[in-house]
Amino acid sequence: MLGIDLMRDPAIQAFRADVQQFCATHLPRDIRDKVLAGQHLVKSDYVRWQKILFDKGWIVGHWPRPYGGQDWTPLQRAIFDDETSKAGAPWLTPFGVCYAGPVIYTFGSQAQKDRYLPGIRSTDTWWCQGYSEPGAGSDLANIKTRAVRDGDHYVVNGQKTWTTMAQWADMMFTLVRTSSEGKPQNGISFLLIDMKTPGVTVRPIISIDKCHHLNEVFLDDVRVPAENLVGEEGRGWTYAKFLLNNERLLGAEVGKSTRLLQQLRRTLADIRDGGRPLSDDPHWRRRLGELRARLLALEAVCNEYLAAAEAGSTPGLEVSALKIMGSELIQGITGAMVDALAVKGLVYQTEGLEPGWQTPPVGLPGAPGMIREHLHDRATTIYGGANEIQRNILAKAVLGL
Amino acid sequence: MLGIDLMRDPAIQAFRADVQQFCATHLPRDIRDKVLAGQHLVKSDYVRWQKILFDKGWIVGHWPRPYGGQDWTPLQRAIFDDETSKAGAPWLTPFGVCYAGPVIYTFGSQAQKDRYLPGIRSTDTWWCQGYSEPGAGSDLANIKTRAVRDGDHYVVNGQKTWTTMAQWADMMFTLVRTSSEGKPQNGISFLLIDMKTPGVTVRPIISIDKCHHLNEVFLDDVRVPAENLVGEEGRGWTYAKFLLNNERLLGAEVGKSTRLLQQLRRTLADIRDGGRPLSDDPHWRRRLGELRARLLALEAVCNEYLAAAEAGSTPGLEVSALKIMGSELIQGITGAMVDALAVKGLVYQTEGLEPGWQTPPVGLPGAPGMIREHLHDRATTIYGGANEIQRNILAKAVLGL
Amino acid sequence: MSAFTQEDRSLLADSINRFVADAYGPERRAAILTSDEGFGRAEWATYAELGWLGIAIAEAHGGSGGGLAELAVLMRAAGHGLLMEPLLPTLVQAAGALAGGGSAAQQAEWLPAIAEGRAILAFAQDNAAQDEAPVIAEATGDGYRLSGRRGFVLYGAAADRIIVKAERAGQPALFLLSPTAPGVTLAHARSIDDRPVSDLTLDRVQVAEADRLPGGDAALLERLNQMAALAVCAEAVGAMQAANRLTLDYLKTRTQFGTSIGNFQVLQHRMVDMTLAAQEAAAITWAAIGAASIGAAETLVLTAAAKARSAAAARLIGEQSIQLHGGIGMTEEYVIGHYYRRLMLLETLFGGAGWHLDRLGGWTAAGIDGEKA
Amino acid sequence: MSAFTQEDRSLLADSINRFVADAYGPERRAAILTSDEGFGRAEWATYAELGWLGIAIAEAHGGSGGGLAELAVLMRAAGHGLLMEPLLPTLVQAAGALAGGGSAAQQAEWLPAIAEGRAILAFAQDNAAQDEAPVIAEATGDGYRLSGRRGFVLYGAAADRIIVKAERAGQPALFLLSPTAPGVTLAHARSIDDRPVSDLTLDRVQVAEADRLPGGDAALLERLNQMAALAVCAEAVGAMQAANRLTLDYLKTRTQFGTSIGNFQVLQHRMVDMTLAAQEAAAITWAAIGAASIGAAETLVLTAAAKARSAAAARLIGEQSIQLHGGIGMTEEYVIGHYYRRLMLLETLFGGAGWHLDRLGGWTAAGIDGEKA
Repeated sequence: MLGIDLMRDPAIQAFRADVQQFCATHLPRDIRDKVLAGQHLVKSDYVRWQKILFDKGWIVGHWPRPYGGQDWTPLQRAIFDDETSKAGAPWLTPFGVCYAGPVIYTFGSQAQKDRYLPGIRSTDTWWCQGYSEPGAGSDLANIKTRAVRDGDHYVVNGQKTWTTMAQWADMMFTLVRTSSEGKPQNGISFLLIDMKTPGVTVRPIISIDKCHHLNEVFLDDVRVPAENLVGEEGRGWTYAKFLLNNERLLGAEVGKSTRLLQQLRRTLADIRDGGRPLSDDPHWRRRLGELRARLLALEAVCNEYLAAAEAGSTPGLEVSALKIMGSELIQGITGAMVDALAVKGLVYQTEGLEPGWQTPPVGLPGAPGMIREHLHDRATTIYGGANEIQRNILAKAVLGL
Repeated sequence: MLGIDLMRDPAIQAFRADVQQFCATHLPRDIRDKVLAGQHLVKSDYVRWQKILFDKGWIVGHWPRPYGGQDWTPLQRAIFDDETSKAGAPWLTPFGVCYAGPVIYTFGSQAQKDRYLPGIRSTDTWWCQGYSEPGAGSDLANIKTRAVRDGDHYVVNGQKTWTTMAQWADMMFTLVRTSSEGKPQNGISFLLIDMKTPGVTVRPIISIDKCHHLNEVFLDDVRVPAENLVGEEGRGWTYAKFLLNNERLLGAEVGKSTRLLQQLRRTLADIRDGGRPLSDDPHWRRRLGELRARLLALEAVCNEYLAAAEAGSTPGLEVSALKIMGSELIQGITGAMVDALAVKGLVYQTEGLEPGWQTPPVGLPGAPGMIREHLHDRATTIYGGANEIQRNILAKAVLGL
Repeated sequence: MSAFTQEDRSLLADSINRFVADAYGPERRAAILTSDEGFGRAEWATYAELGWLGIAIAEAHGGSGGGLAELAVLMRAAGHGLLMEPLLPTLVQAAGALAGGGSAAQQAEWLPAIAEGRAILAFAQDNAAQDEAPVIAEATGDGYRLSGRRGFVLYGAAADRIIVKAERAGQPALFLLSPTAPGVTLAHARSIDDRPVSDLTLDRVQVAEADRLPGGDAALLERLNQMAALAVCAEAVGAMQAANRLTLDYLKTRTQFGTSIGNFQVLQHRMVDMTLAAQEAAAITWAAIGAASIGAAETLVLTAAAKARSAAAARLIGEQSIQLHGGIGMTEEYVIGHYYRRLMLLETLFGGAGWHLDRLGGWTAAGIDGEKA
Repeated sequence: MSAFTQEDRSLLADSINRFVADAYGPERRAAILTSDEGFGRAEWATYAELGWLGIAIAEAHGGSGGGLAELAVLMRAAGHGLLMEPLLPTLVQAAGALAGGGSAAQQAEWLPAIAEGRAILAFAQDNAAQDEAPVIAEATGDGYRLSGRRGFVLYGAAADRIIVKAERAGQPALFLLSPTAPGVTLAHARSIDDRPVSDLTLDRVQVAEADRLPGGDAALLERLNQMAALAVCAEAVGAMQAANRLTLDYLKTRTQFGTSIGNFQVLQHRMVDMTLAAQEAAAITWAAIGAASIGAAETLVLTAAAKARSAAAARLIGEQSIQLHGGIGMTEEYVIGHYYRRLMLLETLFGGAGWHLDRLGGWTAAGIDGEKA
């Protein structure tokens, strides 16, 4: 079935309408307003929304029923993701429900399932991801953080970096090196670390948008119970790749781009140059058309992949294609936003990112949120495997070069 | 001295004015009209113009005085090249006066100088360049054409390709392999071959513009007198690199781009869409501005290099930078031309390339010449070392990567 | 709705691809290019026999009752194989105009003739969507007198009839015109991709009322242009996929500097971008065709996006497939340059990227952006 | 003509670069960024001592008699070292306005004060070159009453005087305004590159005739904007060269997959393109400044080209220097993001690329394209 036909399936349309309706009635307005304005969200904002989804049974809709999920297909999951994004819901922080949870219920022990899955579902436990290291960014197989077995504990030493929201985290799942024999990938294990363990230090990294999303996590003689090893020693790389595949159809971020494009459209209508709104200018009009065309095309590509996935096909390489197209489109949209703002001068009043803030803004209303989004999104072509790496993967795996 | 100041030097301005004046009075109008219309030139067109320049003493102005030149500086030579191009003069076919001549007077024997230089100066001998081979395009060091010494002759076997204007040539200078020992570059020699020698076969290559510029040259047991070896055996690669350096400041083709941009400007004024000339359309206006800005910037870069050359500096790597910028600009301009024509439909009436042709055209007047130019100029980023190779060279030699 | 299933379309695609591989090779194609007519009469007869020419013609008129989706399968194969025959004007434009706006008599006369390969029809309107030099149809007692000029009439030289867009009482109208009628002058040439193309001049040409398409109004023309734009996108997708395939093969086999040039990372990434571009163009093209086939509201928006994105992809792939081939890509003997020229033409037909982006941008700015729900 | 030789300018450049290397390192700069004023008062005093602030002020007013070429040397160094001080509004715009259009009394009061570092001046006009929300200057008995709003007044918070562009009897005029005058409101924030910037509101502010710049007409404004655009180009050239240097060093030292990332061909070619872009921007900027310095006819055309090309280069280099650095490039602690934000701002000041290209394209279309001879 073609993607476009699949989208017309009545059951699919009904599901989409359900999600839209739920967002319209249950997404707290204060949270939505912050998201749409690009303002700072605090931990409790995320938790509040995720608990609302938990109550509805949707936060882990993509999990299997035995673990509390709804057995959503990739298509349902994509629709859920897109529609919540479009509605202005916060980012569904994936570290628990998308990463730690599936690894634990797929590869973990019964004790691990019993202990961790409830807190993941309810967002009572906040997770973060300890993968990257200063010397292992694109080259993740090169991780150096060592975990040495000492009785019924591992003693962990090393440093993780770019750890998103670690400042709020109760738990971190990590890739650690348990062996330096053989291929680098084979010495890596998957270990769960309680952030309150002595020896764990979190240091903030302020990014170029002046915000604190990222952290360094230092691990100095951290004693982790051996029972926190997930699956087998030396199989951590396999579990990490399983996750990657699991997430393969979400990288396009169609929902986010849709929301940002709406924001761009409003911005072009609001900003005047020479007395007329920018959206009347032929160059802006063409640029808006170009971005819209790219978004429609990206959506069409996603739909084809989703249709293939519904038909049971798992080529597994869409993740790279969608990551490239999706991230470059987001940068195209946020780049257009700041170009529009620039007509009046690029004022970056970071106080404007705080929701309580009341003073009339200097510069254009809404500018801080858009500038923050633009600066932050320079990272979309870097994180999760830089786009250069994604192109290497496609050249090798798809083109056979 | 800054390039822009140098250009204001009265002696330089006077020289430029001389060239312009000479073109205005001595460039035959029929030849100029063909060039400006992008029509086919025949051999006699080139010869006629080159003889006019010979009579003026300018065809080898850049040669040293002892060989009949005028000791032009690189700046004078660049001005001469630019202004003749702008005036609509034919391409100054470089194979004799720029390539064969300088190699012969620099590295050749007295007998070779006596024999070949007069015909080169007067264009009574037409030369072509036998460098590329089917397996040695970008990788020129890989040439396979073998010259085996046999008494007082070399016996040459192999195949040359992309040989421009070989169909008109009396002589070909070639790179041939005289040894397969050591580094591939060290086994290459520089040999002059009379095209009338038995065993030389020229086969036309029609290019995508439907024209015959290029040829394959087959060499089957061609017996070349040993006295036709220039310089030393095994030093051919050095001579070829000497030539490259010699030509290093002309690769930008500022004159040609200037002429093409004028043609684009006229075309945009002539073609109407929705009743108004394309040059009134904001998108076309911006695109024209963009091309003009690139041309002005390229000219400024050239002027800086020329000022450095006048001051005695020879960094030697400009050739790659100017080749990249110049070729990509030419493609930008000719691409805009066909996009303008496309508004009315891309009719490629190749009969319109023949100057005698009188029938009213199908499609837009002037279209065949512009389409031919566009198609032909797809090669500018390929020939003379593809732009990818030029970027490799710059990465290594300038950036130290 | 089409009488074809998705499986039928796959079978159709297979059969066309097989024909191209078996019977439309480089030698045959070269012979067709240098022939007087510039396309294959024998091939046209074969297409009729194989049922392709009636694929989107109603069963009542001797066709098999398909629609745009089936035409798109055919056009994609035409792009893949660089077919030279007049599929676009005859099957998409003329048959579309007759089916959508022709009288019963016109349909009965011409649709079976098209399906059976007995008639070739051309279509004459401005290339750009805005009609700045209209042909004027002046009413006479029993018909019309047509005067004016039309450029870029594809396959005008071979046409049994030319459907001409004209202005009648300030409104667009369509007329079936015999190219041999008094006052009709055709000047012939070739398009950049070697197709026969003509300038058409009408000097007080007498046309009967019976030769006007009664339903040939502005709405039909908009629909026809949309169909034709999507057919062209499908043809471009086929050409891009073929050009990418050739270029990838070349990267794997050509060696320089002692290695296959496909080992150079810069060329790898460029080939990746070409592949993604073709994939994107294909996806949005099929989405738009799917919407158009059921008359969905978002067809307009999707068509503009499809034409714009396939034009952008065509430019990238056309230019870079020559660049990656190097010198050999510049030769007329090798086929990649033919793909380049075909893609150049397809880019421009029925509105270039800019024209469609301007429309799409206008809709988006106005909030009419075909957003689902 | 400038009192400086090319050699003088080299010496000046050396001295500035030495200062930046010695005294404007990351720690000092971080302290300045978090200070209340957002720039270094101590540094400003040093610049005065070193003679930089008077570099383009006439000797009669305590300067050293240079011009745009010398300012450009200073601005390039400011870009290279990411200086935070108000060089652009005080030295280029305000001093330029006073020298070109001020009364003898205004010049005598303010030019020496600028040269000696005693006064900081800001300049308030629309950022975009078209003035859509003019400040209106209504004549009163002995002066004017100014009302209106101006956005994006760089260093408005620190200014001893703000030169305000206003409309007087339908013509542009310039006024020296005290920020403490009744009716003046300034709202402060930071620009994207951390500079202090203010919105200025004027509510029936009384200004004396003596505070109007008698020569502050449209021609002067055009010349000032041109000078300022070129000063900004020079600053961007410095920032681009520094960003390229940092990025190249990073490519050589960062290892991944067991090799220096500078060995990857894709990154090599991108670094080449960044280098060529900076080279092109520098060449056209110096050419335009050379032309402007002698008042040559082609200054207009060259300035538009310089601003457009340096904007294009700034975007490529800014974005790609973050991309090539990867994660570290996204951190506020590392300096490359500061170059990115500085370049973002410089791109937009005194007309973005589009605005200049539209002008240039218009001149080219009209045949007024500054073609020499």
